[in-house]
Amino acid sequence: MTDTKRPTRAKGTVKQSTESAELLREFYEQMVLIREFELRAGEMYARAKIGGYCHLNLGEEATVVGLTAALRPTDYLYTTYRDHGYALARGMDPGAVMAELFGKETGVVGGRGGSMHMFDLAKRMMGGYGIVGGQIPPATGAAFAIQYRSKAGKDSEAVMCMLGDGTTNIGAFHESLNLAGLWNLPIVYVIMNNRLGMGTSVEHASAEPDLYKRGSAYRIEGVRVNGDDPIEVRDAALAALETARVKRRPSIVEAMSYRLKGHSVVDPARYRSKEDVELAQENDPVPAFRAKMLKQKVLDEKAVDAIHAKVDAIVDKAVEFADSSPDPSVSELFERIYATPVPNMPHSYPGDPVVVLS
Amino acid sequence: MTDTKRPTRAKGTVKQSTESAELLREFYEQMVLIREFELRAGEMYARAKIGGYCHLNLGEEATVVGLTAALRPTDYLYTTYRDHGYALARGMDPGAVMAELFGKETGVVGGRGGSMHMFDLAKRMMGGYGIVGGQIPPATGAAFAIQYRSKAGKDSEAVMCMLGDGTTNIGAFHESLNLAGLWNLPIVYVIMNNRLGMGTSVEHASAEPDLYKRGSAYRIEGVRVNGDDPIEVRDAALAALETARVKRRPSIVEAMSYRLKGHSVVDPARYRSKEDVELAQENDPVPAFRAKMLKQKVLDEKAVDAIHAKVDAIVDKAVEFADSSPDPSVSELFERIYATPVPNMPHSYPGDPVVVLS
Amino acid sequence: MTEMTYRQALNETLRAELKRDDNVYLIGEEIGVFEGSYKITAGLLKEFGPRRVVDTPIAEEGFTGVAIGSAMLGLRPVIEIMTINFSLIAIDQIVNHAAKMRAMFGGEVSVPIVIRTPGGGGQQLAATHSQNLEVWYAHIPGLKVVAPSNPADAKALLTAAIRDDDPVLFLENLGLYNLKGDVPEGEHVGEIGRAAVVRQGTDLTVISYSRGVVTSLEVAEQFASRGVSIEVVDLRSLRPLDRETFCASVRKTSRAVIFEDDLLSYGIGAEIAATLGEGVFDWLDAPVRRVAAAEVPLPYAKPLELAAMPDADALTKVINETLAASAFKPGSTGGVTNG
Amino acid sequence: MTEMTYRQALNETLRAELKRDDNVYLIGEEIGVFEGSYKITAGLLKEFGPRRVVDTPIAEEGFTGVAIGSAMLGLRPVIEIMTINFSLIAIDQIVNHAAKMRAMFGGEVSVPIVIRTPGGGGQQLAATHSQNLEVWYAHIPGLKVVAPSNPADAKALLTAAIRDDDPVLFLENLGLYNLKGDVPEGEHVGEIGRAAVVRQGTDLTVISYSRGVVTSLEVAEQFASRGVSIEVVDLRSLRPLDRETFCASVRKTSRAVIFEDDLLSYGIGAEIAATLGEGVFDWLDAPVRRVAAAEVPLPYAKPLELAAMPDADALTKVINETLAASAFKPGSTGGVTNG
Ligand SMILES: Cc1ncc(C[n+]2csc(CCOP(=O)(O)OP(=O)(O)O)c2C)c(N)n1
Ligand SMILES: Cc1ncc(C[n+]2csc(CCOP(=O)(O)OP(=O)(O)O)c2C)c(N)n1
Ligand SMILES: [Mg+2]
Ligand SMILES: [Mg+2]
Repeated sequence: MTDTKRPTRAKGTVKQSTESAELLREFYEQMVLIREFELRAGEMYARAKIGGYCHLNLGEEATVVGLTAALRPTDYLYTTYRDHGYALARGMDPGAVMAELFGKETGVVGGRGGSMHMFDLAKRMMGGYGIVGGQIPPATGAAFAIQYRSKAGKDSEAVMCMLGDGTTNIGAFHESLNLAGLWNLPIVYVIMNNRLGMGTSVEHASAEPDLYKRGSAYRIEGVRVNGDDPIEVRDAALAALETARVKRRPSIVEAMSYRLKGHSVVDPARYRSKEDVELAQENDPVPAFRAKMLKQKVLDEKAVDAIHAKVDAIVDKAVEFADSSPDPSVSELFERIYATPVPNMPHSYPGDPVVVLS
Repeated sequence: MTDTKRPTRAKGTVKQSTESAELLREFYEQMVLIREFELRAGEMYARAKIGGYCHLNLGEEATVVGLTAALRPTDYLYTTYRDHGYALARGMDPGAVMAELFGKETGVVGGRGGSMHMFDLAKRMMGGYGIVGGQIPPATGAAFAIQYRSKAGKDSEAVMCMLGDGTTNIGAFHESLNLAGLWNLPIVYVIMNNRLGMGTSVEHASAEPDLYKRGSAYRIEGVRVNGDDPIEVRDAALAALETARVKRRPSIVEAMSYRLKGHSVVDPARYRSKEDVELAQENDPVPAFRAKMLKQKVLDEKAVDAIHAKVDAIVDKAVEFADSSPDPSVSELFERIYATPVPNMPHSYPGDPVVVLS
Repeated sequence: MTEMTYRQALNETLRAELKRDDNVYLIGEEIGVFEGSYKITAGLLKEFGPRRVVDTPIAEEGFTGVAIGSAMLGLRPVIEIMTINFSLIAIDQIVNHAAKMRAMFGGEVSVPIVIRTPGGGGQQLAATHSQNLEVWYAHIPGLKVVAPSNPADAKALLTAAIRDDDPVLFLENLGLYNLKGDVPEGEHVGEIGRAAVVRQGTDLTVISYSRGVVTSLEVAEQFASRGVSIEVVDLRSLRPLDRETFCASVRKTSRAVIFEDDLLSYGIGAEIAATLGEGVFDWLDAPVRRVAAAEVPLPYAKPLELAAMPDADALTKVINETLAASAFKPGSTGGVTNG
Repeated sequence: MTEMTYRQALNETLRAELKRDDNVYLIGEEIGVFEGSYKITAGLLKEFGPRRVVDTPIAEEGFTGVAIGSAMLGLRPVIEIMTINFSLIAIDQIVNHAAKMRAMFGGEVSVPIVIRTPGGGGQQLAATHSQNLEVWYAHIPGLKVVAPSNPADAKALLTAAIRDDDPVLFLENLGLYNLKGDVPEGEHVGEIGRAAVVRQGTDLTVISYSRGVVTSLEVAEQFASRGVSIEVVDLRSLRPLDRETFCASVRKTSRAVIFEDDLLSYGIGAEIAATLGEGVFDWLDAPVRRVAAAEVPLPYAKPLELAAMPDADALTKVINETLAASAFKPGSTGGVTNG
């Protein structure tokens, strides 16, 4: 059975800062938005409005919100197939995100990508990627482009690249970190350690299970943070981004979290122990953060209700928008594939003749 | 210009042992054999007796001899395209090795592989491999097979996997080391650090240029040894193999050496500084070992001459054998490809009809 | 005979081979604790333990190479690559190593591995998770590539693949796992390298493999009710390719349509059509047509995905066009008209 | 016009494009200090410095992916993969990423990269270093694949590739680098996606690409002296494939032979032959034959290597057989005889 009892953080890596009530409320609202959006996505999947694979950020909301709060609009974010939360937190329209899940023309990428491939160039959300580790070299390349074009400094752009715990074992991770270390690239590799890659625990996948240490073979520093605390996550990300901007050095942030549900919506996760599931639930960051805010009087019950009502309305609207949006047109099957048209590009539907006699 | 001035070893990793004169003479003879064989191979290439790529072990003789001395006949050796020396030191017939270079039927693999692909199952010389890093996963798999079949202990088989300094940057290295660390496999990864991958220095290729530390991301220990000293190399290899056999733990041995000539026989290596070339020559392990042996009176001039004469005769005979051996028969083009024959295997030469009407 | 699904046939074959030979072991991502992404290996970890059913980290290149190395020492790994899309990460080990070792080492070693992997689109998994790249592997000497279309062949060919001393790519398809069929009990070893005529007919030959055979048989059935007799050839083995069998069929019917799941240009069907153009030139009454996927990275949205994938309608249309091109009338039989 | 080698044409084109656009940079193993394994990039590090000419560690997947990511931000990397054999390590980045990003991200981003890589056997480099795997890439929507056969086209198509906003695989060949030819001076931008009739003829069409075109032209010349008029089509672009041009040629000559460096089954020629079988069915006087490599991992020994590779003799033989199959007599012209 999966062992998930390791401590959530290395001692004394990041210290807590004091935040404005407004920001804390904002964080809570974003966390709730992701939570409710994901729950609704799960429902919509069950109702066959959504197809394919559908991986949710349930349990990871605090990390998502903390990380994106540390990013500037000029920074670039690369992420995995588990990307809805990042799209929302990066400011993409919930309706367009839901419409993408529904495969509609109004989706963020016109229904071409679906759940795994949220993308928005203007928001510098550089995509969700479905091949494990596939995003790491291109993210490193974005940092290369920043380096190529601009000088280091407080105002520099930087890149954040998400990856899962299981992803640290693939070759692309190694090659990319070596290049980033060698070339001093402005990038932060964030390992979202939700303790599981599908059904495989970190201890069964990584010969070095303290994943923030996996940069050691490249002289890349790492920190481990409590992924259930958005402030701690944000602060670690800010520091790492600062290093990227000013020192042009890559670094690793490992955020400890729990995957609340199965790997994707269709996975009942029977391989998880009862204990493990309970542990995940106990650490659920959304109620925990709410409780903390109530205790600190940043929020009262009324404010909480208001936030939930607001979020519910947003999600309702998103579903409505998605549902009433048109399908992409089959006549556009061959569009949006190439940027530079050239002669003889394929345009045959199945069963068309290969050559039309002229 | 290439920087090669880093210290050759981490302090106090391996201590020197006292050896019998017989063994030392044996080492010297093997080093000379490799040296002379490689020089002759270079000549034969210039005379177009050998084709394709031809990578020599010149400058690496001490490491080759030290490593193979540590191996038992029951151990498995995987190496790179720079493999002639390993084939010889592993006890393969010099004539058959030279015949392989000549592409003859009497070559170790019937002229099918050439310089990069020496192989002998009986001698457990598991091949030279031409794709950088390509040998590392299969070598790790050989260790997996040992683990699968047998218990740890002093008598256990083990695997030695050679790789170059430049090869530590490829994904296959990472994936393999992680698996070996995770599964406790009996394997020694030997990094032959000759300071260069083609024209690229270690400092320009590896974010962690102390290559023996590159196992740190997998909790794999490493040592660095002076690759110009066959005894030091052998002792480190013995220790690492012992760990593999008894503890079933992988480890890294980094042997510091110099590539005396170009990357392959056709490379004039104009990119190397005069200083660097001098340094390599100063550290040439063959004369250095000879001088040491003369000083220690293990050898006298007469014994040295005798060894050289013996080796010359061996190499002459190898060339003669290779030269007078028959070419492989074109009628056997489709042989030795599949182990289990099945219907409809291809057997068409270029220009043959695809289907013969029956 | 027992009726079972393609999935069950695979599962039982793996179980039988694990029992038969201790050198056989399974290796791949999520095949043990998770019981397989598509549950092909369900129950096997429990039955055989972690020595024989090896869960791996996400490291396709690494674990495929490990399996290859272990096979050089005589083990017989059955590798699961979760889908063919992820085989790209392992392809250097498969094509530059497993496929070439025996030849480049002069026949001194063999690499008895099986790579089980499903391909195919149609599950709305979008561009990177919906590919049919079997043609890449079919192109490579040193490999064998089989693609069974039904549970009985799945058993027969998987058994043969595991007992074969060469690297075999065993192509599955997400759309076939729930397909039911009769499967012979006990020993049932197929022959790699042979196609099968899975339906006899006289007027036109449809040539297909893997999932495409299912659709081809359905369409053939529909044509039968209209008095058109369609023969269906199931390639089963993509390397070696059994040219004799499908050429013989087309010499009889004089008309051929290829139905394939993969992309049109440079796909499996290209080789079939090229072979027919050379081997059956004088027998053909109409051009050999291919029904294949539209050449696009497969989109997620269902209507686009459907439009891009070959289906029964497209096959029906092309069969009709081919019959029309040779002025076919139901009841007449094909024959030599050219050359 | 200036006479220069294929290598010089590439070198000068890279220099010109580096000068023209600061977003263009070169990246790959040994392209700087070492001046390129095959010296294509000689002098460029000196001239443009390490920002524009980037030497990489041995990490094909990593640096190809880095180039892809940089292209998403508007840079225009020209990647050198030392030989096509090593592209297998990078293929996930090329095929699952570069080729698919634009489509799967709904057209929101483009990936303007060029991958220069030589393929081909004949240098006794043995099985893992002698492959022609261009057909794999030609199969993939989202990529463009060009394969120039002469110095002028090398310049024209490399310029076009660098200025194209899509990922382009630019296939070179070790056997072409020293080939000389006239190259237009100044701006000379080719069009990706167009084949060329490089020699006019009336009796038979030879279709080829890359190095194969050189041999095809030589053989055509020899046939001319025997009164046989051979047309040679240089595909130049493998994706998109210019079917019109070679179909038009064969409609004129009624006979076709394909000459290709790669392996026969599922090779480039299969698609050409399949297309002809469908598109030119009624015009063909004889079966379309392919002259391709023997399906073996290429052996090191020279006699075996020679036996496995297609050459002028094999092409000559097959042309003769094709002429004989259609009862050709020198002086007669091809025409419609079938259908
Ligand atoms: C190369 C590759 N191999 C396998 C898969 C199948 N797969 C998808 S997600 C996943 C687990 C990833 O785990 P982790 O990195 O921890 O991320 P998480 O899902 O927990 O967010 C696997 C094995 C894939 N998409 N790509
Ligand atoms: C995957 C791959 N990329 C590139 C090459 C070309 N290549 C052959 S040897 C070599 C340098 C290897 O350097 P190193 O690992 O230090 O070994 P050395 O040659 O010094 O023994 C390169 C780049 C290759 N064979 N395979
Ligand atoms: Mg995880
Ligand atoms: Mg080296």
